[in-house]
Amino acid sequence: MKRYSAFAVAREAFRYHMGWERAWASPEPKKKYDAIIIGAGGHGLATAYYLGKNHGITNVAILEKGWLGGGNTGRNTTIIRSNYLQDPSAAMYEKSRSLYETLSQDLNYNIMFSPRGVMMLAQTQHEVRGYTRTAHANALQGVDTEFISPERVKELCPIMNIEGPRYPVLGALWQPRAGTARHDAVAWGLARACSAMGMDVIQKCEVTGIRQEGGKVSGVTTNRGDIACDKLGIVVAGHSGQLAEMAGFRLPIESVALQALVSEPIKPCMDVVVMANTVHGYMSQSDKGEMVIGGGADGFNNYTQRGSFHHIEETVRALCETFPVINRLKMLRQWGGIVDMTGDRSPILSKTPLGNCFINCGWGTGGFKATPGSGWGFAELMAKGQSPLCDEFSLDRFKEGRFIDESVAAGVAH
Amino acid sequence: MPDARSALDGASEAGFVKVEEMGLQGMITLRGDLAAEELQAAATAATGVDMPDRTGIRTARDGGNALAWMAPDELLVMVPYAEAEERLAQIQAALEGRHVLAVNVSDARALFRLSGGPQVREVVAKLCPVDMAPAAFGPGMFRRTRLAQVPAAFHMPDADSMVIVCFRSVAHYVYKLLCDAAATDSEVRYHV
Amino acid sequence: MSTRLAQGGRLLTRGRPVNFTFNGKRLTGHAGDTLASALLANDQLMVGRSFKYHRPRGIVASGAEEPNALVGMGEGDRFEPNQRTTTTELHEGLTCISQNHWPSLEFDVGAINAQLARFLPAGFYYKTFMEPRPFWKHIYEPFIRQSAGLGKPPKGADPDSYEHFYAFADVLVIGGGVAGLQAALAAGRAGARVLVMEQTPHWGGRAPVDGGTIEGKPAEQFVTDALEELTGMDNVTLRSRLMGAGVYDHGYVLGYEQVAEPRAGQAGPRHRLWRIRATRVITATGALERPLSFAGNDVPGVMLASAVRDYAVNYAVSVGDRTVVVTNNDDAYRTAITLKELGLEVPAILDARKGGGGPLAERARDLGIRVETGKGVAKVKGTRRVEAVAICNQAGEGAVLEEIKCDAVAMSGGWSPVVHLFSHCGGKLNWDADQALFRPDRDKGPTGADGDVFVLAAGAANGHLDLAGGLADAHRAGRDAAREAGFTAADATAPQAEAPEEMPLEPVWLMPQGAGVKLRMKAWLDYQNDVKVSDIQLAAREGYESVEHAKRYTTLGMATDQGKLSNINGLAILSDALGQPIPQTGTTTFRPPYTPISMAAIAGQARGETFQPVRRTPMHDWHAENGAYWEPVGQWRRPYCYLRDGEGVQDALNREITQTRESLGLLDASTLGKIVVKGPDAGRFMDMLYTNMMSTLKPGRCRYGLMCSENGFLMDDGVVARLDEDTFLCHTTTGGAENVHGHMEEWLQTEWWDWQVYTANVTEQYAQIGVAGPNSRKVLEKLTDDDVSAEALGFMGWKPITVAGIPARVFRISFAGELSFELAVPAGHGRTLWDKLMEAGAEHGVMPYGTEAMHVMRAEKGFIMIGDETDGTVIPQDLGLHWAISKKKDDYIGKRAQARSHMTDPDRWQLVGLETLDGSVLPDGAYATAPGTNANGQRNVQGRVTSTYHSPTLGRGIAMGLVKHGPDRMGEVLEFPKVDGTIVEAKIVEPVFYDKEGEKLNA
Amino acid sequence: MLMLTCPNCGVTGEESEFAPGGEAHLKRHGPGSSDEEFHAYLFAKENPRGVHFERWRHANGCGKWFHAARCTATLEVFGTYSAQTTEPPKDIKDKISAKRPGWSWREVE
Repeated sequence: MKRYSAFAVAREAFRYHMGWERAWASPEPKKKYDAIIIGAGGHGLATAYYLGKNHGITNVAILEKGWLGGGNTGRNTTIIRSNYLQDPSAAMYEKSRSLYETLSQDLNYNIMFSPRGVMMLAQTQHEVRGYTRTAHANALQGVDTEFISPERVKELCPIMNIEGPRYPVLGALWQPRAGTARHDAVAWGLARACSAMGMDVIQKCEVTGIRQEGGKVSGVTTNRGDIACDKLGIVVAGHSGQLAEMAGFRLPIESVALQALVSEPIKPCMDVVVMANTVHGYMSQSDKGEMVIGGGADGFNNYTQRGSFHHIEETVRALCETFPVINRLKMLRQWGGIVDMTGDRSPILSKTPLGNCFINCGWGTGGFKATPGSGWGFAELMAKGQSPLCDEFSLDRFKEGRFIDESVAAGVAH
Repeated sequence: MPDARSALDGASEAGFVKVEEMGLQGMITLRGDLAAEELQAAATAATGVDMPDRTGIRTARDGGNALAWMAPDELLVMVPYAEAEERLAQIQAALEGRHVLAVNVSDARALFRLSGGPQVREVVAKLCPVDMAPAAFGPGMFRRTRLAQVPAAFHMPDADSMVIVCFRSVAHYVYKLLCDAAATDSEVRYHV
Repeated sequence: MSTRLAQGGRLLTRGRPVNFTFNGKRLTGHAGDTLASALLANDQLMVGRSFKYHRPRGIVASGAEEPNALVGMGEGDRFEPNQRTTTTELHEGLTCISQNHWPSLEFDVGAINAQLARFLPAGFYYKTFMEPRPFWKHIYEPFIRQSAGLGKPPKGADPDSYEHFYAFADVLVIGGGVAGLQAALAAGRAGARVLVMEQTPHWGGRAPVDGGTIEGKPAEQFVTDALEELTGMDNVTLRSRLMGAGVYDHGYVLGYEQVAEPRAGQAGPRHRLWRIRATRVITATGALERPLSFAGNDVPGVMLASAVRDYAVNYAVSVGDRTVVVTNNDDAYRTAITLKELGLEVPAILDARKGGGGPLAERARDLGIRVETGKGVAKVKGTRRVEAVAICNQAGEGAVLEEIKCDAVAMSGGWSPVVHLFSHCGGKLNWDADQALFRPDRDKGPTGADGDVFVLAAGAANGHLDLAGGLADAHRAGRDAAREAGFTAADATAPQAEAPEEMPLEPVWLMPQGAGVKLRMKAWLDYQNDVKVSDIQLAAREGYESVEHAKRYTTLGMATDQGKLSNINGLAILSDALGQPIPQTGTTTFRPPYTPISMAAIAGQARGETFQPVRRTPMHDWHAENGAYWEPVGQWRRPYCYLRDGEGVQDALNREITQTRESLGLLDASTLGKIVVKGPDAGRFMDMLYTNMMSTLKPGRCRYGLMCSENGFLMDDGVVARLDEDTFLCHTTTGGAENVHGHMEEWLQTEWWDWQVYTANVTEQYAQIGVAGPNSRKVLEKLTDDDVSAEALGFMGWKPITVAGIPARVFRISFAGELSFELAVPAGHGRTLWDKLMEAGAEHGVMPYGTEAMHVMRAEKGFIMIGDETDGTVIPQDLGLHWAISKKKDDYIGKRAQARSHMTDPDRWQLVGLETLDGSVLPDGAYATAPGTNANGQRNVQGRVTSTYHSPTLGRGIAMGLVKHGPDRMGEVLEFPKVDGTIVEAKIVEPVFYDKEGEKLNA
Repeated sequence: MLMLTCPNCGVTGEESEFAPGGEAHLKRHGPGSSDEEFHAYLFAKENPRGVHFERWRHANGCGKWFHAARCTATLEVFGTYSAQTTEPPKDIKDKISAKRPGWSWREVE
């Protein structure tokens, strides 16, 4: 892999950029791999990356039915934060956030992690109490957050109306090292790094069956032939139910549409990410200048990647009220993705009833921020059969009533 | 007994249609088997109007008495406010021993009248996801739906006016929305 | 130069000058101008700078597809960035400024990027700016952000108003060109309810500019006749300035209407968002012309051939004195002919096709225009405006044959149907290789609720670019739509149209075909985002082979025009680079809206007071007038406390609590949910709903009950009163009324539908007032003749009484732990009763108290609060509420869930009281630490604070919390770190701090 | 934005008048059921990409629950019917079978 650098760009400029090599190879599938990951989204690629980097397993194929990063990786609102309440969540997301800090350097691909700070507004007394609790929990979890005053909120985000008539801002939970990253770049950078380690990223390869022998996985059937493997990781947000069915088990998951939108680009006017859960909306400004806005999820099962417009309305009116200047901005584009919601809205990173088959799913509305952490933990789980980051996120927890419920902190959206 | 007060004390505002809070209306929720003769008899006796069709309303000429179809097992019995308790007692007496529920809900709601012409339809069409074309909705129909962000119901006493029913606690919100929707220079001219 | 012609302009009203300013310059246009046409009439060719290289940008198009000519418009609170000049109607006093430059449009420091363009290819930022790491946040990113973005942010709150409108139609026709009008005629004549939407202020679309005849009459006459007939139909509505913004599932269409422009002094809402439901949608949205990719195709003065024609015919604007036309099809000849006939010079038509054109080419030659076939543009000379074009053989590598002086270039690379609306909701497209365009697949359109296709494309939007074919297609679409919506179409044929025959287009994706890299680096695909042919080729070379990868890597088509001009050209370049046919590469997904729509229009009326409903109790105004400091609870707003002059919140709390404990306080409890449950099976049902045994409750008595979800967690609590043998009245929490009522109905309707139970939510029927304190009985007795003595109305009893002349129910229940009565009266009497109680209680110093005083007082009593002690993860067993969980019942909702292993785990945290050793108030939400850390390095914890207050009654901090094995650890001291790391020590105690024997509330 | 017809009041309204309520035809498992059964009842939903039977409440309307048969991949609504049933009525099943050849109602356990 040729290293990327300003020097390399300058060098290439003189030959009109004709010398750049492919970012990732386009190989034909081999007959057998030590491990196969189904799904070349951020989580699948990160799993492969850490299988190689941390566990020395590089005979790996990542199978993607469409194009890599084409699912929720490329559809989310790119927020990265770890100010979660429950210990297992905080551990996972903080691990992930800390990996993001150096991911550009690790991958030699600028994923533009921007630790600009994330604030979650408290707009009712109930929320103040919820976020104060989170701040206490975070302090013991090693997550750097603080509860800040309305004045400080205004200072950090001058375009916010903190004295709105309906829900004045009473404070915010502030995580200064949270932020955003360029979502596509995360997938591309990981794919390039996996490819460089000799792994096969195989696009347009759809898994149609999971083969098993003696209660253990033996390989997959695809539109490009059968491929054998010792271990299998299923990492296919939005399609987890279908893959689980192929493997012969059912998941505590329902798939729904989640929407987002961006405005036209404007010059920088907002340097932080703001989440307002009482009114259901969150917003940040991308490096391109677009206001990136996250909407709500439909309440019914849906695989169309299209949501209902009334969720867009709800979100936009909330943000117009919170940020009056956006009234005269225009919505440029809206889109939807399919998210897997589990029974407690927390993810599943788990062994499955099928031996050597592992599943990573159920990230709901909040998967992007977990990308490297999820890959780190899931790779460990696949390699060793056990991982402290993943242990609490097992499939069994639903049966035992051992939920990881993040909504307790004042109805927090992810 | 001191006088009861309606939610907005009869507030009104005129735009391209007039919006007014109507004051107090006696209302009884009557749940039971709507096909049962006894129930029908009790409801019609209390109001002097016939049973409404599904999603319909029957209104007495004076306007104070009406029966509105709320659900397959629910009627809204409208009577003069001052007589609500007495009529309720009548209904309960008539249906003694039957499995029904009748409660006075006269104070639970607010009513608004829109008047001034067929353009009252357009005020509703700005707020409710309902086809307000004359061919789709007209007098005698009673539509329960969503008005902006709250549940509401409406009917047309005649071709030029509209009555809107909502919960009392959101009367102010609904009134403000109706006044905005009826503001001068905001006619849509789609239905008229 | 670009100038206004003395004559003509079919959309202008001459003699009505309109004054406006551009970058402070005073300019004048005519009524009927767009801002773009007025700028051009004033020779303002350059109107902005591009996104990345800050290249000079001029107007390219005449409609919604314009990528360049975006300006900041208006002033103060009405300032609005990124306004498209080509779709903005000029009005008197309009002010606008160009964008994305500093310090000025003419001299822009950012233009240095253009000099460095070679170093800034697609995706360069993914390869750079990584070292040293902190520089990204502090140096690189701020710099990139500052140079990106387009317009300036708006400044204040928008003073204008916006609204929504719901409309329904059998057939919705989007597009008011001749195809749309013909489709509307066909559907309207069949009797369907038709709505026709046109985004511009004008009907007829391109046809009046492009010429041709319909039924032997000029196209313009057809438009006039069609409008007359349609206007005469009661079942048809025509709306201009209403854009079809998006098509969604089940026939839902979003329309965006420009209603009034308050900046221009017009009254009314500024925008209206139409939410339309249509049985069938016809997209007669026309087609957009494609640019040609040659070096320098972004220089101001290079324009779409159709736009040059539009400006000349519609607005009497000549974009240049000498216009070179470059094309791969016959249509662009119309531009040359039009210009020539207006007396303007057309030095040459460069037709990339070897064989050249048909009758239109003949006509051009007849007019004396030089026509060169097989030729193209090697390069455009000039930076801020066109000075000349260098011509070359299309088949070559760009060797310059000749330079032609000119000040405008009219280009045409063919046309692409506007398939956006057809595609928004899943409609599939086919590649039409003959015409080199994507067109809708009739059989694979978006499907509706019934599974049938509900969008039909018509006319040019369906790939029928010729007048006759387009009209015939629209006629068919109108009839089909009406028939599919249940109407019988009259037997009529499509009008006959005639227009000059056209020779087929030859696809030209790069000009010249063999252009070298230096030319390709100057051949723009996406003008706004500065994506060039070389960028797409680079993406393909680096493996970004999927069209979505290439788009995202280069940002092609992601600018505010969403690739209306660039997508197909980019796709073709990508396909070529990958050596595969275009359909194999596929298209990107089209997303709503068609062109950007204002956020304010989406919000509609929901702003300020009507942003969200505020639920008000009958005493709301009294609270507001008496210093209420509000707390939102659900949609209600309740007084948190009542602030008197100069008082802080804690002062007010202390005062309210002390007064209530010592004498008399009033609480507006109207927001509590009240649900009647009645029927022969009501008792049985209540036993399933509540963990307690409710069926044994006696009429006249009340019982506190707990309600769990089927998943076992505590969801609500409240006092249940038995009204009579088969009627219960259930009180719920403030936020819980609708949920609980829904929960009851859900179980009754979907599980136990054979049980005879009816419910009614009567929350709003009653105003409810808590009268609490040692003097509460005295004040109540002043207002009633009924017996409310301890003997006649004991604790947890209720009875009907008349109070202040008002029929009421009085409940002897208490949350504050004092002697207390809750009075429920019809809401219409609530305020009266409140006033009477205030009056009668004056001698006892009566005061209202708010929610926080209530919370403190209940905590002093050790009563739990839903939402404080519970958070959705807590079961009643955690809270020491075993007494409220019936052991005799086989079942209740949540019982099975509570038997799961984790729910019965003895290590679950349990409710206790907590007292700080120093008397301070424990921090809200603090956790009690345990030794060591867990496997993830997090500090171990063994409990947490759920409620914590200063108790004025006890003069110290009190708290409740959940602690591992808590009830077995009375007297033990726990450590609670504050967020700053300092530690507060607290002792585990019983959770009841006040009146442990309950003497007060039993009084 | 779906359109649904409430079979209880006959009103056809847009999705915002209704509230979704998850998978239909679940058998309640109460005290005495196994952990597996209870888990299946509460959490292990079908979540098919295709034909789905689900519950809706006409919340901003007559307030009644009903069932809908809907395709989650195309959003086609095959029909709505009474909530007081333990399996879809025959006409709905027939309609789905006609439109989705090969489809069959789940095995009764």
